[in-house]
Amino acid sequence: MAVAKRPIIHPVDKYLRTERLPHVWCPGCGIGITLHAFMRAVKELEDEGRIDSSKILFVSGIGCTGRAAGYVNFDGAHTPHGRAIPYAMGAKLARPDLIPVVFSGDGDLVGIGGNHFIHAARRNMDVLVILVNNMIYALTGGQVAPTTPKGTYTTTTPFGNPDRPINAVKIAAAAGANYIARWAVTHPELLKNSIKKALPMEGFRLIEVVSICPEIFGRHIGFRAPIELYRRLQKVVKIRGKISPFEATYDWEKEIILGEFQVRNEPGYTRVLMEAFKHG
Amino acid sequence: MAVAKRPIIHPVDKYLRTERLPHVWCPGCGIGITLHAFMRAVKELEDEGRIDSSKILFVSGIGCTGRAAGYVNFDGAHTPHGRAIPYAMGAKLARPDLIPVVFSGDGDLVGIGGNHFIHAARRNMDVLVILVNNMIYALTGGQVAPTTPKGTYTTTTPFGNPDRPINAVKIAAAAGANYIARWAVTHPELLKNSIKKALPMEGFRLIEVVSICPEIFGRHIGFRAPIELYRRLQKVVKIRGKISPFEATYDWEKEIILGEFQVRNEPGYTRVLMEAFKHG
Amino acid sequence: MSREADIGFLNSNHAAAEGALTAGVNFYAGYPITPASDLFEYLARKMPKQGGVIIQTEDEIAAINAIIGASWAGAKAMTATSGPGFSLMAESIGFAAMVEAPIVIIDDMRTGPSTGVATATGQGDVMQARWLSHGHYGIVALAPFSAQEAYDLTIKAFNIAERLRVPVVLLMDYVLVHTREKVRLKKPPEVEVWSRKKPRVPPEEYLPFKPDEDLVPPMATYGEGYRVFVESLVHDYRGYYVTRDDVYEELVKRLSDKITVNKHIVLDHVEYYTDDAEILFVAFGSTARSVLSIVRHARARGLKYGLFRPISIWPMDTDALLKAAENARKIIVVEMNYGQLFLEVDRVIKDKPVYLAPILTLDLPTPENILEVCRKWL
Amino acid sequence: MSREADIGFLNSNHAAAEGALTAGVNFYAGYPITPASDLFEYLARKMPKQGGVIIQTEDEIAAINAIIGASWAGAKAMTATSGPGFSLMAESIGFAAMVEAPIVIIDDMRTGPSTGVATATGQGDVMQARWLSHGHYGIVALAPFSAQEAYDLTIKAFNIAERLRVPVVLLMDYVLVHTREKVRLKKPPEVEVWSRKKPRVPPEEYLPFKPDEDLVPPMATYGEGYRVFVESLVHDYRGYYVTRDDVYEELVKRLSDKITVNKHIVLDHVEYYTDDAEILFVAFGSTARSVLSIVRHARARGLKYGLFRPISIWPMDTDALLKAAENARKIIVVEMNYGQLFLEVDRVIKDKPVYLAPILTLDLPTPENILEVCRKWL
Amino acid sequence: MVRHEILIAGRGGQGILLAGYILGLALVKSTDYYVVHSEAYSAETRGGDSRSEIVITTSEEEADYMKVSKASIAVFMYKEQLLKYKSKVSKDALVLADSTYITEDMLEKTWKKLLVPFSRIAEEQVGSIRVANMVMLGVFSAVTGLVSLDGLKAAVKESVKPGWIDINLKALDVGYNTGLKLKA
Amino acid sequence: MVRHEILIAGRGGQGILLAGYILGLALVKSTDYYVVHSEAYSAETRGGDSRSEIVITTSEEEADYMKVSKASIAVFMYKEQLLKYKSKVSKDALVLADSTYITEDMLEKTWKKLLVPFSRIAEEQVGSIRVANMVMLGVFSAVTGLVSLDGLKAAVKESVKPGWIDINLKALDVGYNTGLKLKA
Amino acid sequence: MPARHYKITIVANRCKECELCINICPKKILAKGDEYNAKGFRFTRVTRPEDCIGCRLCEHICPDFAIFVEPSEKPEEVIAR
Amino acid sequence: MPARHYKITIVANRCKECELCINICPKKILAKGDEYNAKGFRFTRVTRPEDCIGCRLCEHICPDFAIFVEPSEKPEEVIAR
Ligand SMILES: Cc1ncc(C[n+]2csc(CCOP(=O)(O)OP(=O)(O)O)c2C)c(N)n1
Ligand SMILES: Cc1ncc(C[n+]2csc(CCOP(=O)(O)OP(=O)(O)O)c2C)c(N)n1
Ligand code: SF4
Ligand code: SF4
Ligand code: SF4
Ligand code: SF4
Ligand code: SF4
Ligand code: SF4
Ligand SMILES: [Mg+2]
Ligand SMILES: [Mg+2]
Repeated sequence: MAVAKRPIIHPVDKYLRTERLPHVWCPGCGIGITLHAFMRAVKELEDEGRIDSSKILFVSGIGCTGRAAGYVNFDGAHTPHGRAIPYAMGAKLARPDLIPVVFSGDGDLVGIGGNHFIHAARRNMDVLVILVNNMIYALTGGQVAPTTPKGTYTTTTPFGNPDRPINAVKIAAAAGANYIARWAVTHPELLKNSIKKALPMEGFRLIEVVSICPEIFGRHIGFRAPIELYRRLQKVVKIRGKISPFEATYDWEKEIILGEFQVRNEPGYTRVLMEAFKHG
Repeated sequence: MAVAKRPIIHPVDKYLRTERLPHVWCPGCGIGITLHAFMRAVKELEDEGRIDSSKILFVSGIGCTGRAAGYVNFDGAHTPHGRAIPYAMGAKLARPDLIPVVFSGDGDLVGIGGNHFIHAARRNMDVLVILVNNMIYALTGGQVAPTTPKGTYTTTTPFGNPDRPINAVKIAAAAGANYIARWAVTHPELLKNSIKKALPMEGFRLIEVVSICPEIFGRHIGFRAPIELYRRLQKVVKIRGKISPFEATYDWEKEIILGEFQVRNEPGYTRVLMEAFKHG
Repeated sequence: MSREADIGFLNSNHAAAEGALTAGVNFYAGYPITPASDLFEYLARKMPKQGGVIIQTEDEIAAINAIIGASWAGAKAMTATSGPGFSLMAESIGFAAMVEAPIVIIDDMRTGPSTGVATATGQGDVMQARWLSHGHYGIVALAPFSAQEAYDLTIKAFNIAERLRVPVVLLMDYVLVHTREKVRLKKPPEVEVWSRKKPRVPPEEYLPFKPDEDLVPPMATYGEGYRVFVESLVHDYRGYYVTRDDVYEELVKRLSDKITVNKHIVLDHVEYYTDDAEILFVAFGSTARSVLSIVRHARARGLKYGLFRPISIWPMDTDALLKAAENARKIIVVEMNYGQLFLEVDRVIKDKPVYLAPILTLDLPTPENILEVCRKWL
Repeated sequence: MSREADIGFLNSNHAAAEGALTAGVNFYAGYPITPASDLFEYLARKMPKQGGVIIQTEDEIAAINAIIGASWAGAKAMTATSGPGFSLMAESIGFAAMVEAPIVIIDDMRTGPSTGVATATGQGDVMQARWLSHGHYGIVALAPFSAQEAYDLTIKAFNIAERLRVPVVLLMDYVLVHTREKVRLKKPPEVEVWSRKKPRVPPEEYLPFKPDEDLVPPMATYGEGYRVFVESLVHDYRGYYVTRDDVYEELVKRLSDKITVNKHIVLDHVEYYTDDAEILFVAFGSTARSVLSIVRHARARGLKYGLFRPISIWPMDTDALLKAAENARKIIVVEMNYGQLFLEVDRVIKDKPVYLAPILTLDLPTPENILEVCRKWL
Repeated sequence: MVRHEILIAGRGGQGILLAGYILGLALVKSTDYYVVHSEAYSAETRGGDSRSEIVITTSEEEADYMKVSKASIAVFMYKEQLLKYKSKVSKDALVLADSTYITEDMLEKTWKKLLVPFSRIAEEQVGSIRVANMVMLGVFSAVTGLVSLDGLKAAVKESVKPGWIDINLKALDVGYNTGLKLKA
Repeated sequence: MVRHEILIAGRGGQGILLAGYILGLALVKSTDYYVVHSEAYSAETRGGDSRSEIVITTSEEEADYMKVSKASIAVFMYKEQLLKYKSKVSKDALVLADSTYITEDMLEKTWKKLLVPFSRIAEEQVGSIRVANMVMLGVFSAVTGLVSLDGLKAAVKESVKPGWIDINLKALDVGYNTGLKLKA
Repeated sequence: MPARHYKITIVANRCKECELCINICPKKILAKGDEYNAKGFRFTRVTRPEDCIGCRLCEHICPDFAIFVEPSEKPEEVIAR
Repeated sequence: MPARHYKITIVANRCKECELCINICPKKILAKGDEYNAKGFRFTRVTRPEDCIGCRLCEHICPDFAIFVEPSEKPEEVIAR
């Protein structure tokens, strides 16, 4: 098998395995918007000489979002469902010059993978987690996610979701993350800026991205066209400056607060560990 | 094998499988103090006609604390490490008249079992979780726990624990528990009262009990005699009324705040689910 | 019930779900995974209306533990998953075996290993179904080859689980669960529905792990005053942890032996043209249908081919296999993996060659696909 | 190095830890569990001083994934656990096999199933070691029977993992890891230490999953410009997900075949008095030592007993076994479970009876314990 | 002994799976045939391939191999899938093709061909292109006689969402009448 | 061919495992014997049984069965364990017993018996009952000659925490001298 | 600096006809195309490139890396494949 | 109500000599015993039952269900096994 040539057209193409495009995501899927913002952040950082993209380790779990790892032209992995964080942690600790990014879905990261999420945050593990929250288990066809609004009819909750949705921002804060923000695909530029800020930091950084899944979640709630769901999302998100992560409401019916909720600079786990070992 | 007779001497003996006493716990172990408080709470509630102890389901995971399930004369189970909560959930939902109590260790509940913990809290699952926090993996001989104070020398952190400890109260609050309190074995009467209050409630209830493990944790930090560790604990705990769970500091060097941090009455998951199904 | 009403046009997921309902399932906990989600979703619509409880948990580990807890609370409990989720259940399937909780686990096999191909078929979990958990314990695995069998065997799975107090695995595959067929739904008394034995003595006299003669102990239910303690450690008849050789040996042997001594309610297989077969194929699940096609066409051409199709995979009816193989010159095991059922067949058949025909296609192999691999032995 | 300095008095956990250090381990992630914690603790004191990284994770699933990630980041990575933790690793051991990450997993077997007896011994994870994950993949398992072998075989385990890019399991048991013995520690060149093949082409030309003739692809390291993508789905030479039959078949066969074609670096066993043995015992691990005692005492009395002790359990050297069994009238497999290694021996030996001697004691069986079970065949 | 192998192929969104299901259900409920309907789709690329394979036999045993090896009847609703799957169709098969997207020259000479603009008919005569599948089934019923129009209608009523039943029934009628005319 | 099986038993806290380890280490480092030391304790009841089993052979092969089947030398530090494990001791074994807790009548007639108040000596002559195990090893060395006093001392230095080395060495000396006197 | 113009590039084979760019463009100059790409989607076209203000909202919203906007000498639409 | 006395019961075979009760008693009337129980622990004894104020701190702190206090006609120590 010969190595395929990789067409370069779009400004971020050099960071993409373009020979694999178009990607699998449905028309209007917010994962693409999020990944795009990430690419632009990396490009700007590298153009500014602030990052070396050959050190980026881009790890995903399983899900629609998880497919991202296969499209980006970084070192990376498509790990078992829910396990992206420990995989990235192992790689980072074994090779501290890596810049680990975990890019995965809500079900993957705070559903099945929730325990790794809180413990990585607790340790202040050096990883930027980009949580693409489309409020549903999309790849598997529309089952309830931990982020699904209460009452929603999904394929596994045909009588309405009885669970209250998780607020990943609060959980990360309770566990002790260094950086916590929530954005939405309605604000790709703010999202990119946030990624630009968080990527070079150390410690645990969470950026939750409220996304749109027109194909499945949109269908469930009756907003099938991408732009309809997009407008619906626009209506509910509010940007708020300087509020505590514990006040960052996540309520699809009332409001979903966007913003940067925590910016700390506690030393990252890798450094702490190496220090401890040095004095050992 | 004949059914052994069960000697009844002590006031709470009718709730104990007394033929198995003395239990395995070391002299001065705080698990016994905690279990004792639980027993007294049950006794008082049953004496007051507020509870039927034959409906209690007492589930533990694996650990020193986990052994509790084998001593109590209730329905119960000693489940795989970390899985007490989902086991109890299954039983409760299958048989809603049960009163599930999960009594287990810090490693079991917020180490390996952390994801079940946050999701049960998020669903407001009907279970009273008594988390016996001895700040160590005791049964396995003294490895670092998620609750171990930073810097502590343990068998797996011979150069000092690099991790920041988890604050289970904050995590439970971020996830949405109905009732949240933290007590310590230094205050068995307050602990008992809290259990008495929480046991008949619905939804997810967490009572964290800061315990003493003189045999292992005490040895690690140089407080080997039960009373020494007990006095050390007395020094650091402070009872505070009416503060937010997010302010309930957990810091072995500075202060560990005790108290009741959240008392809500949101409907329990069993009821919510049954309602949803009824209208389905 | 009219003729129409009891005929369904169902895939094997739906058929298994209907089988579970017929068997009296009233608790389901699961986590979505292709291709098992479909079964979950089918039951999610039906169970609540019949008073059952069905929930989606945070992962498969929670699901399996929830059904074990529910089982002890008196429910007929089940879950369904596929390879990755089945693997996650490994530890707690051993727990279920140890505490003798009747549960049914459906494993819709897809292409592995690891994430593999979620939307393609495979039969790679055969050995896993028997051996995925640590330590030694007994387990039953059944494999249907049609939607009708998915229905019938799910009922059988519940019956075995309840009667022997063992976890029972139903091994289905991606092709079966994406194929609809005519299914005749049944009702008692046409179909037998069993429930676990309950204690026949008052709580004071009850020893929860003391077996009857059939090696199966009667099972109390939580909340009914028996104050029963379910212990994952090695335990005596009371359920108490003891570290005595005799107790351990008796317990661990019993966990396996209760299946052996009651094998008449477990063993199951079908033979096609085996009487005088010179070439005996062994195959199961959807693959067996392609093999059956080969055999039928061969017979039409006068070739003495036969097929032995195990339905109970663990344990397999090895006596019947030996008998079916009596006249055969060669045995060919056809399976969609790289040699698993083959190992057991090869072990049992001592006196003639046993060949493995591994079929590693993503879709159901055609008879031609299979013949291509087998040609060298025919 | 003085004679004293390179002699240790170590249990098999410590010996394995020393073996790992000799082999160059520089990443360890683990979760405490009896009786494996001891190994972790030993390394926790030693590794940081030698520039290695060792961490305790929130569970075994995190541990196994961390070592796979570390392995791809260039580390020689390992973990150690016991049954319950091993079970939890099931899914991700298949992942390691699929993405061909060299890793070593030590399973200190204790009494099972489920929580069993944490402080007692067993050999119940033999089949599990081979089959715990879904789908079909290859894996290697080695079983030492002394501290010296624990040391030597851990080095071998790393070498196999690195050379074949497979997960390698070291099956030890509770008795071994609680018993100290004289161990001679070695250094290169006395002992061979291998590392994975690295790419021999620049990043633009590198195909991360294109095998060499030995079926093993060279392995890039994260962070060195190869921009390598590690895919748990079925993938082509680039690591890209494709759903083509030919790609799937080639990949899945290769994951197993690379062990078979390189079996000369894997297969290992020891024979005792097999030349003219009429009764051939097969046993491994600490149990084999008790059996060896039987055999030696029998020989002293003129009885023609022999012992075949597999060291590589998966794959086992079946040719050697057949040869060793040539003169035997009977084969007796002695193991501390209810029949696991037995199944493989029984499969391989076609022409004479193979008996299972299941030893279900909590402590190491004495020769007398074993003889008692075997008496009927002697 | 009878074994009909029917292949219906098109692209995602054309209702190929539903058509197969309705056909299968109608056969199961209104005939004595044994029926196997397998679905195949590339979950990977939404809007990609979609395939229904239906095997019809007189007895369960005969339905051994569950899929289509050589279709005796084939329906192609889109050109890409025609090209992809035509090798699965036997030389002398009856082939229905949606002439909205497929031209005669794309079809094999040896086939018994029937080109009908299912999609255009659905759009123009029934009011929605989404029921092209039902137009096709109506034609299928009239042309093959394997299943009755009533059988198909009963199956639609049993399985289609209430709001969609009428238009589907109408499409069946339109297709059936078109089919009758073609046969005549 | 030589195979010595040594059993040391007592209750948790008496340093049984350490005694076995020091003895084994000393043998490994200062002799050519092959040595196997296995630990056994009831993790369940802290302060319960504790047992060291040491097998000494001239070659590795001879150390096949790793544990003690019939001890040729046994040491009992507490009465409960004496009663529990005396069946593991051969008829003609050399048996050392801590006479602080054990009286002669508890011992088998056939044994070569040596009653020494290890614990009392440790408390009174060394200053801590916790080094009774080392007093015992000193006696053991003097009486059996299997291992030298220097070998034991080197082993103690290699493995005991710095602050504890001196008192352990002293205990060894005291024990050794006691042993010499008994032998004389 | 003189007022600039913009070149809008459509990577035709990547576009999935989601219409987000069309809806988001403040100048409403993007429209659904007539031509089908390799995957059967009618890729976006630019109606009045000269009205483009270079805000790049279209570029940033595009989930498919299928449209981008660059300053240019003259207003321009480019179709790349 | 007249001043009451208390009966203090020690369940001898359960006591593990942890001394928590001894330390916690505000009246300092509990002490380490001399007698060994079945497990080899010297169980707690009561030195001056008449000084007991019935606060039950000893009972509640005991991890072993080995001591309890009841109102009684006369001050009393009871050893149960
Ligand atoms: C262990 C395991 N369980 C279940 C699955 C099936 N599965 C694949 S993706 C997924 C959830 C996807 O949801 P999310 O993480 O939110 O990603 P999305 O598809 O919504 O982007 C599930 C349950 C799996 N692959 N592995
Ligand atoms: C899957 C699994 N991993 C590890 C273990 C070993 N193990 C038993 S208890 C325990 C931790 C105990 O700590 P904690 O929950 O805090 O209880 P404690 O003993 O401190 O009361 C561990 C790791 C196990 N039994 N199962
Ligand atoms: S299903 Fe939803 S999340 Fe998945 S690709 Fe389609 S739109 Fe995106
Ligand atoms: S080890 Fe610690 S927690 Fe365990 S019983 Fe002893 S004192 Fe209690
Ligand atoms: S850059 Fe702005 S104005 Fe120009 S086409 Fe894009 S969205 Fe419209
Ligand atoms: S946003 Fe991108 S994919 Fe969507 S229509 Fe515009 S160019 Fe096409
Ligand atoms: S009740 Fe109070 S005063 Fe009386 S013995 Fe107990 S602690 Fe002391
Ligand atoms: S607190 Fe209980 S166990 Fe401890 S000394 Fe007092 S009576 Fe004994
Ligand atoms: Mg999602
Ligand atoms: Mg603990």
